[in-house]
Amino acid sequence: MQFLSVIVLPLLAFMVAVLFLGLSRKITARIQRRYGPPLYQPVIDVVKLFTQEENISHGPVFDLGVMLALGGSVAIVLFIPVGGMLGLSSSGDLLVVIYLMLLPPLGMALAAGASANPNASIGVSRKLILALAYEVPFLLAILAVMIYGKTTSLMEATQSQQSSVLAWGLFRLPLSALATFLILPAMIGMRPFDMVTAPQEIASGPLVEFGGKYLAIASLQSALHLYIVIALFVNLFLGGGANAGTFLAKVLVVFVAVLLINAVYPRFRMDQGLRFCWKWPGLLALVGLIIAMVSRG
Amino acid sequence: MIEVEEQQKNKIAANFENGEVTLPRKGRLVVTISKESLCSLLLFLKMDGFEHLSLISCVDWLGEGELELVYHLWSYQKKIHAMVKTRIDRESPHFLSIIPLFRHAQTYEREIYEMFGVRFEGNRRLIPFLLDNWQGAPPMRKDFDLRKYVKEKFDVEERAE
Amino acid sequence: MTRIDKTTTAAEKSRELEMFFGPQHVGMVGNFGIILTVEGDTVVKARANPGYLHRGFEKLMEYRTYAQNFPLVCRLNVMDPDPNEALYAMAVEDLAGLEVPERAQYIRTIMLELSRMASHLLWMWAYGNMIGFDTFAQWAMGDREYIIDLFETLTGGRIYHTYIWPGGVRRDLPPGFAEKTFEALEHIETMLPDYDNLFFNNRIFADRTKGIAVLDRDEAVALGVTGTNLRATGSRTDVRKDEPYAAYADLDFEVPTMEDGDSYSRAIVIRMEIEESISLIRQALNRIPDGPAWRKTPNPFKWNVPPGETYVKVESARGEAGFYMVSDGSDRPYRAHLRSPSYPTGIIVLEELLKGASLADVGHIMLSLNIAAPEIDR
Amino acid sequence: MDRAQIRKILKSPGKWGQKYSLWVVYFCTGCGIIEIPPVITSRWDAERFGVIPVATPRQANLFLITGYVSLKTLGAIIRTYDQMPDPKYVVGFGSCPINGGMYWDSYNTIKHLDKYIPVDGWISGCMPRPEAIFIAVTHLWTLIDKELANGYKRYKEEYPYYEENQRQVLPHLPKFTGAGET
Repeated sequence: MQFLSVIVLPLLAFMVAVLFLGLSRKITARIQRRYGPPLYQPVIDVVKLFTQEENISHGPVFDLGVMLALGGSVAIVLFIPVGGMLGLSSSGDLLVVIYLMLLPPLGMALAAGASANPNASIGVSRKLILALAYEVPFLLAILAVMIYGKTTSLMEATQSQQSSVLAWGLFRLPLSALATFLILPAMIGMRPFDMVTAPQEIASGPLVEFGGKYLAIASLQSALHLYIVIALFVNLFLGGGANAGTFLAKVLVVFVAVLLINAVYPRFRMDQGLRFCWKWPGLLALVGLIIAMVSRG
Repeated sequence: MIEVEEQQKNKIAANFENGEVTLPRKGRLVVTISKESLCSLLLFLKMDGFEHLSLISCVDWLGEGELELVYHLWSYQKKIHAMVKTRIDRESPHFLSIIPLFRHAQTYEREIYEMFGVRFEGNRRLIPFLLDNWQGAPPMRKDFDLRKYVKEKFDVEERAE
Repeated sequence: MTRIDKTTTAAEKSRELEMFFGPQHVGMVGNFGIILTVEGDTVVKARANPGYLHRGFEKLMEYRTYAQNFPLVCRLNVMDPDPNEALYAMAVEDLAGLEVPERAQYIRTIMLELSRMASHLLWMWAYGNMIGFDTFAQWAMGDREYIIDLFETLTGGRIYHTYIWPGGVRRDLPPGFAEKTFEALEHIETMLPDYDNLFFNNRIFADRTKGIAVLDRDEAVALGVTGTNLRATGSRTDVRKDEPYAAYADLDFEVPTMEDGDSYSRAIVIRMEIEESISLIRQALNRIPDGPAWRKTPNPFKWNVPPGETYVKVESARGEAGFYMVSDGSDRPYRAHLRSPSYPTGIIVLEELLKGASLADVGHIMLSLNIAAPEIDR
Repeated sequence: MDRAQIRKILKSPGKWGQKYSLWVVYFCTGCGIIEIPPVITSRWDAERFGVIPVATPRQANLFLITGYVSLKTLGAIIRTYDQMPDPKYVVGFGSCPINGGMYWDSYNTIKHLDKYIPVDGWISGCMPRPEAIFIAVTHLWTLIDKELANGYKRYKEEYPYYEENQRQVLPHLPKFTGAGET
């Protein structure tokens, strides 16, 4: 069973991720009073990107960096339980996930650095600063979950919430859940925190020199990342899911909520984003952590 | 009706003897002056409320062998538009820059330098502006034959005018 | 001491990046370029790089007859074409001594205000895009289509109209135009509160733009700034009030101003002008007199305008647009020179304001000045 | 999608992708750019056709030359075109790229765009209406299906011709502008 889920989980994640891309374009279009592209438009895009030929090469580091990012994301997917499917998750996997989540940005940073474009290097520095901004509340919130559940296993943290709705992390640790929800756009890179890829400022930032199959891999990776972040949120605070169906339904709800925020806010400047992340989610997560520590003695 | 304009005319005439002032219509004032006293007239006008420099134009009078510089000033209080005109030599045209009086004259002078070849002393930014690697005569001069140039440069077919 | 200074400057130099902001850049509106010297996230130096749209307008006008110039002049500025038509028509009328019928003056006013609104809504699209607010941008662009449809009803063209003609306008208002205009205005008016809630009252918008790129009144005048940018510094100047043309002398309107002169004030002034334009068009449509909409002009093939020179000006969406024309009595203009409002703001003011700005703000500073590249390059 | 269509897609997925996913370079080359915002926004919504604007030429495969092309812009256009990955398509928008249009005797705009870069299709008019862009897009689909939109191949094969023309109007162009420039 576990062997099978190692194959099924990444496939499922890819499918959901591509569906998310299509859905996000369709929903955004409807908010903007447009009809929008067909739901399978991302598939067409990715197919097209894979068949395009670049006329130049950016060197081996560029190729490796992109693969590292995608590989890192696939590795994280294996550790995230979807309903009953557990993948590789075992005790201590929450720590593994936290560390693995550093891999994709690192890979993108390597590739963007190798592309030698000033826009890309500014984008990478913004990405790192933004990571600094959201890592603090995120780690505090995860610490609260770990202390409250007395576990470092994502699987156990999820399963302990499945007894009833009130057992969800959202109701047990409301402040930590709120803090994590507030930084979700920053982790995904959606507005108001899309300054990393801001096309109007730095011409899509790290992706500026990406074309053809590199862009295809990069967009798949970013879609996977979107799925990972939301799935992690669902697992930590919304009780995961008894089966894959309920789990994916919850993921979809959170995704649409993030998308609506994306549609009605402009973009922060870098320093404002940093200040916001540390001020509100940071404070909430800290208080949440203290509450968790007090309630568990 | 045009009292303010008349007052202004008398004021200029009293201070600048070689200036020839006309009032073509309401709100317009045209001063023709020699190039030596132009800068002092501009300073005088600026002190007198004409603080907005709208435009600097240049007109190429080919038959007379002269280039005419036209400075357009506007006074927000008096609501008068003054055109100060002077003529300079067409062969090796050069004139004083008025950047100390109006800072944004820099751009207009840059354009006139590029389009008419007038060198403004004191403007340090006479670098290519609108044209890219232009070779040949300044294009806005009257002796620049547009259609001949276009035919040679772009190989276009003969076309009825 | 000198040696230490040298090393620091060398070290600083090595951290500076030269970036080309445009012409191929999403943050760029129009074909324009800025060469930025960036250190970290801060702009150290900015140089405007115009000329991508230069097509030698003034030279072309000298080679065309007065009638042939009409289709040309509206193409001076694609975002706001009608003020240029009005300028040229007014200059020719001034030189040739043509009288314009009262009805034509009113139709011109309606046309110019519609053009201003279309330009401002396009600006809202660009500004929303720049600050990362696609929803707002898309809505504004969708509403601009209502005005474009009015243009199409009136003139047959969506973008270029060639409508304002010397001696009047090209044709009278078509039947049902007033009703259609009132409907469109009502729609846009009902949308304005939505825009306010969505964008202009948005906390992030205010945070990002307040106190950015401040220009005070004296400096603005010294740099030749006009129009909305000057009104955002508290100066109540408007060519429509100072030197009324068309039918503006007969209509009541306020000139909206803001005090601070920053990016936020400039945006709010543009927002308020839309309301003012709506009221102006309503008044003009209600008070429009009967009579002819044009006066007969001489045979355009043999139209020799008397010699002379003139400078006319109108308030375009961006500020004072002026037209200097010299005629030598032949059938073509001897010299035509356009004063475009974007000319000072796009070059020297932009360079000043970008100094020390954050890289993230470059786009919206440029847009808050409402620069139109085709006007600069001509 | 019916069965015949699916069979066609499976036979050549690349063609399917290239047809229905045309990404346009965001480059305002002339006044025609004024009709691009309506086309990509709520009234016409080009995203239905898979047409979206993208930030950099590396990601794009369709280049709309919107309006007149001045000499300075031509240099930027050539550079942008070289950066786009294959296959790439160029559509001239408006009268000016076709024959100079209104600016047929201007000293600073080029008259025939296809002398400098290969063009796959034209949209005539000044301004063309937004619908014309959709007609052009659907027409381009037909061309891609029949493998007639091969301007990028022509550019590689007849590069000396294009280079000579480019050099005639832009003598200062850097030497290696063809495929391979980084």
